[in-house]
Amino acid sequence: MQPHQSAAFDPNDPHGFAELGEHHGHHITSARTLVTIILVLVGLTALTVGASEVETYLTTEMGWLLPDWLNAAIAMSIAVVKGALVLMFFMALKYENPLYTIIFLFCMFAFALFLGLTGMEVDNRGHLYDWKKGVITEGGLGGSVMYPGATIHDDHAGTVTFAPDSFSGPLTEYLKAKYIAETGISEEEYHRRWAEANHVHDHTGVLSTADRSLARTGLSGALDTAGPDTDHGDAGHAEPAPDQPAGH
Amino acid sequence: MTTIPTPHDHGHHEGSYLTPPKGGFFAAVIQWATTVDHKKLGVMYTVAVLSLFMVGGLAALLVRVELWEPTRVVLNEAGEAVTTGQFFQLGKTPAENYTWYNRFFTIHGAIMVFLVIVPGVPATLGNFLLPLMLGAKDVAFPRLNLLSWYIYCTGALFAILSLINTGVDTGWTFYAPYSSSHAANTYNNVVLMTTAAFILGFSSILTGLNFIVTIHKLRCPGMGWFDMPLFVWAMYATSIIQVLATPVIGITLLLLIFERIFHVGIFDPAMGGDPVLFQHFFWFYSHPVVYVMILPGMGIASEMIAVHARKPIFGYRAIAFASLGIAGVGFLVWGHHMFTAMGELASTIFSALTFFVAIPTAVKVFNWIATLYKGSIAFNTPMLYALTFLFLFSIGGLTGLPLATLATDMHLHDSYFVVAHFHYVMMGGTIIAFIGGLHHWWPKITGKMYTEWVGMTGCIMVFIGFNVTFFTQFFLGTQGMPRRYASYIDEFQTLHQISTVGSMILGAGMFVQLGNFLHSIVAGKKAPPNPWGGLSLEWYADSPPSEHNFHHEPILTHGPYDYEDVYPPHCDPADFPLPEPLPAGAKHH
Amino acid sequence: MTTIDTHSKRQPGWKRYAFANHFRNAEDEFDACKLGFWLFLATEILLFAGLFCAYAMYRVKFPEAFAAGSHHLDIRWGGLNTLVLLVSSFTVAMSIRCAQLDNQKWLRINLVITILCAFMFFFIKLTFEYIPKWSHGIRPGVLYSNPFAGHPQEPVWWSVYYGATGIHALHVLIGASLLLWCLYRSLRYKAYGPTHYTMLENSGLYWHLVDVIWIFLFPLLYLIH
Amino acid sequence: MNSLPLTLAQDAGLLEKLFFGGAGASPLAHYTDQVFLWILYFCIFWFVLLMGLMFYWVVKYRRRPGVPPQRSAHHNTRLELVWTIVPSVFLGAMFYFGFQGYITKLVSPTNAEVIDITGQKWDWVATYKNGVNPQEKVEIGGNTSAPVIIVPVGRPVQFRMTSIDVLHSFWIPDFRFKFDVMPNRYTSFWIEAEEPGDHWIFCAEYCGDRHSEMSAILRAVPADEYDATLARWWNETGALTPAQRGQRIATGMGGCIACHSINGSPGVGPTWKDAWGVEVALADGTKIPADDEAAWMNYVIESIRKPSAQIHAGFPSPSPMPLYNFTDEELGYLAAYIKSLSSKYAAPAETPAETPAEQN
Repeated sequence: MQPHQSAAFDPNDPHGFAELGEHHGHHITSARTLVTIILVLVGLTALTVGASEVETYLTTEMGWLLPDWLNAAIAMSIAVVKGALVLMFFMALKYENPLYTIIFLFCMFAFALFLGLTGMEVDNRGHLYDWKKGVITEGGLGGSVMYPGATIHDDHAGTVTFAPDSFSGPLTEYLKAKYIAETGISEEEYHRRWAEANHVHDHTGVLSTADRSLARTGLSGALDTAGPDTDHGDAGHAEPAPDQPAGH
Repeated sequence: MTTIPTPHDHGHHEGSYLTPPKGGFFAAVIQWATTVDHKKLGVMYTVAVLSLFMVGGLAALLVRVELWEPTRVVLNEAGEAVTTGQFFQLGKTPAENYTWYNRFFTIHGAIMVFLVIVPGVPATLGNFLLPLMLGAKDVAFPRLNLLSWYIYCTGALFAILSLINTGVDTGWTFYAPYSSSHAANTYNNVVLMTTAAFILGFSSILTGLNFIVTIHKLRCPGMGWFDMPLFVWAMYATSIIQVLATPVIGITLLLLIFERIFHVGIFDPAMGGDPVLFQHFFWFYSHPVVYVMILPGMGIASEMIAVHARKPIFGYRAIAFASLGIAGVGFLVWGHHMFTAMGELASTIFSALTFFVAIPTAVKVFNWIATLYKGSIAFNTPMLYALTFLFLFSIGGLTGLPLATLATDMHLHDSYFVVAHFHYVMMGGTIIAFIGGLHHWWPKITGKMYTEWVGMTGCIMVFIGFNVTFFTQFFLGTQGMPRRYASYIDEFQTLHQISTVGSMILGAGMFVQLGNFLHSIVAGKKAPPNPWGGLSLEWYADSPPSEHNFHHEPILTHGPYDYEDVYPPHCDPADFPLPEPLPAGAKHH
Repeated sequence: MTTIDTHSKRQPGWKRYAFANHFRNAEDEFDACKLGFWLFLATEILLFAGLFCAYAMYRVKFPEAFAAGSHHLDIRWGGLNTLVLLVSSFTVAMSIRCAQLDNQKWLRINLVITILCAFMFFFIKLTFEYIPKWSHGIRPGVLYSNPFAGHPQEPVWWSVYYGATGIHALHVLIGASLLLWCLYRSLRYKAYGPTHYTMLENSGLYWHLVDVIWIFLFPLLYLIH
Repeated sequence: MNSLPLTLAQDAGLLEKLFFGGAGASPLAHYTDQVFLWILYFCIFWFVLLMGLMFYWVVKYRRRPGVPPQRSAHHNTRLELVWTIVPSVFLGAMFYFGFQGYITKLVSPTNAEVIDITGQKWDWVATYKNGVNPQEKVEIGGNTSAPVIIVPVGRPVQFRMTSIDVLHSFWIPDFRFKFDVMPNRYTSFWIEAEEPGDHWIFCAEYCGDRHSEMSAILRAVPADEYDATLARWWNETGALTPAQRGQRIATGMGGCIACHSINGSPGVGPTWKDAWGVEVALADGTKIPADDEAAWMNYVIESIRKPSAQIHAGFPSPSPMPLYNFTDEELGYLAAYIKSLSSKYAAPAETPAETPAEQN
């Protein structure tokens, strides 16, 4: 450590910010810029909604097979542009001390690491074992296991029960069975109401591109055996049944 | 150092920050409870952290004593179930004993991590010293600092409530789905304890944020980035981690609370969630936070070694950048807590990344030891603690290597080897440095000297007790003793008993130190402003410092470690002679 | 940040404002506050990072469930709320500009519009999204009780949805409260003007961040099938 | 897959004995020991070097009154580069050897014998290829009914593991390997025993109250004995009384006796000893009358199917008992077993001809 050069002391910059590139100052953004930005933002919002609608139209009405990622890629690209505009102009990162931009980028870097490394792990489990794709004999609750803790609160005062009995199979199966039992409707009537509730049009029989996607190896290979039947696009006119787990 | 008058200069008239206000006890309580003075807050944090350290330490001792004998249930001749292992059991029946054991190690872990080690150094010594070392009057946001203290108190309150309400038995890591649906009899307490950790996170964030701004904006005139003491660099790196990592634990614990109450299915496999995702969330914070724990300890060690060896620290920039490097790489390696749970690709990548964090750490140790070379090394309690730190932290760091190595970690993971390793780092590193730092700055904080021989005795007891306790556990771990076991097979009993004896010595050493501190407050000699001959700015202030730290705003004229060229302030130059000046034109380096 | 009365009370607040005595000057204090606030914004972003991460993981895991859940959301309300937040972001930027130019009247008008937008957002969210869904049994986790689930894992989607939008809505309320406080101080003390508008600027930054997060939540929740 | 880059030492050296208590039980365990010891030598070298320098300098340059410190360099770029780069090379080697050992233990040979392991609170349930469960129980530590899982010597064995409740971790210290056992997911690793012998199995991931009792014995037996034993168990379990079948379920895959003792000692759930046919008070105040056969059958079966429906007074509500998908037949066997434990219905009352249907 060298003895400090006291000559370097600048009373106008007592903390030596200049050497770091930090500077003071208040930038007054012009009204014209702000108005332009808000107009662009509104336009981009319309664009992203429009793109999504067009995509839905093409898949459901025209029957086009668009790649799964396209919809997400368009929506997220537009969102990134919008977010950048707000950050740069409304939040004035463009005009301010670059330190704030550095903080923001650091934060994005941490976010990217978090998402990236976690996703990398979650997406690459069990690629080593062929047997995981086979039939599982015992254990492996999967998402389809009933949850004994449906009675979710217990203390000395008493029990608050949100779903009355223990149920078997996934929660949604239980709810469906309960609904049919309570209303006494037929299976067909249930499916009709189901399609209505899920905004599924009779003449398409598809929900969206995601439904036609292959069954994914998700967080757990074990789930694959209980995965939904993803093939009902082929059923043509048929009413789509609610997805049934193959197991149990 | 020279000084310049400032618009708010208070001159020579004010008393020390410890001077009680007029109006008696009540006024003093009000003054301390509403203070925005970083020094008072630092002292209050110190009291709180040390008290909670005692609670956590007592829980640890209970855990160790319970492990003196393995718990057994056998049928006696009458066919009744009886418990063996009567030496000391936490509960009457075996089932109760297990339950209480699990609660006690959870109490120990949760208190030590969330309430003691994480806020430990930054909130106590950091709060007290950072503005002093920077030559500032206070931290950048004093009222935020006070808020942060009250948030800490609220968090501590929640944690204590959960303990009074029979405690939590999930372990401090709150792994789902055990914590979210299976934790026995502790329904409300898991929520209370996670809420406590959630709240404490905000205290941590606000302190870190405050320190970053203080370091950026409140360095005294003449102080460039590389004129800051290394403790400040360590605090800077720590604060970056606190700000960037803590929010993630916030959302994790929030989701865990939702999971616990509503079973939302994000971490609970019964609803389709993924328990390993919880571990990712958890360790994304909790691994970087390991560096929140150790970096300040490293900073303290740098200060103590330089002052007591009277040497410019070797490789100042290397240590400063190593602090930032550790903070950065610390974000890349959380997966090494999950080698036994992750996919193969991820384990491999995380293992490789983990080795990178060893490099800056090793560089620091080399630099500290090189600093001793040709020094003038004082032999007193802080220096003894610094050497203890180097010894224990080296063991802690080196035993991290087999844990980063995949093949060996698959054996050692979740065993006593891990327990021993992180105690060597967390306790042998952070806590030892913290206690050493308390001795080092005790004269500055309280204006009183502690008793030197008692301090040395305590340090030696702690050193011996610590090694007996935890070195044994390396052998336990490699031989197959899993952690968090209330009972064990008979083969491990001898080692467990040695470890328990060690923990008693360790505990006794801690009480010796505590007694020494208390004694010094009551009957200690008055401390001079600069008992060790330190050069950083806090030694220019009075002991204890005046209310606004310095009587005039300081201007820095020398680096913090120019021991070869500058006589320390407030000292007799004859006591701290300088080496021959360099011949004209000779270069320093 | 301590306000010190060094001048006559008859002057507007922003002219009376000095600076806390541990800073060298008001400019330094302004920079410090803003730097601190940006650090705070970074923590906010990382708080939401957890939710975005959960969203990403479970979209990969249960794409059909997410598509089915997304179907229940109405793009019209989501889009309207996006516009509401964008406009409010614009007005708060304008109000800061007015503070810089000492245009007290338009400062307040812009603030009022912003706050109205905040409550409109919240109103729309509550009336047209949360309440109808909740009453139809479309709830997070084990509370889910709608018999017409599109996928066995649809409750997980609703957990993510309620988690993300709920915490965002909480931020909307916090932001609106901050702006209300600014409005109060502006009306009462004329607290903001060319040399001092730290509080307003930081509240504005907070509000923009709430907007940016919604800009990402909107396509993630409503648009991606 | 099984080729290893290091030569294997067969005998345990001093350090290996000190740390591991003996040599590992398989070639891969020897490999792990070697990697560990090499890292240990590396650590000892650096530790002795650093601490030696530290103590030497602390003594040599101790402070003497009036003697100033000597000037020395404040940094030395070349030295700093050396002590950064040289250890890094060793760290790279550690990573490589560690990775080798890890991936070799994970990727099992295709001819491996598969044994299913199900972790549950607080028991390991093993199921062999032919569907039988280990039939022998021993006492390990506080666990009086730890299963003995037999494996063949000289044949690779792959464990296919999952859990039905919380996280566990299947650790066989002598084979120097563990892997977490998780609900909703299968994990695996493989071992190959070198010679016959017993080895501990522990749960290494905290899983609740009796975590420390979740142990088992891994018994390596000669391969022909292994095959014979599996066949014998299969034959034995093929001709059993309902009570015996029930016992097999309760002690085997059901794991009931982890919580319900059969000797009257207290447990998580009610003991089964002398339970059947004795009046029981329920938490809601009602009683199950003694000697009412139908009421008892209903009570027991409902308690298994819906553990929280009828809570035995004095036990936690809702019941912490996991849900099992027993068939009606299996439920009958279990009921028969519980009944057989009651001294009121001593052996004569229990005829082999009794079937679950008749009990109902």
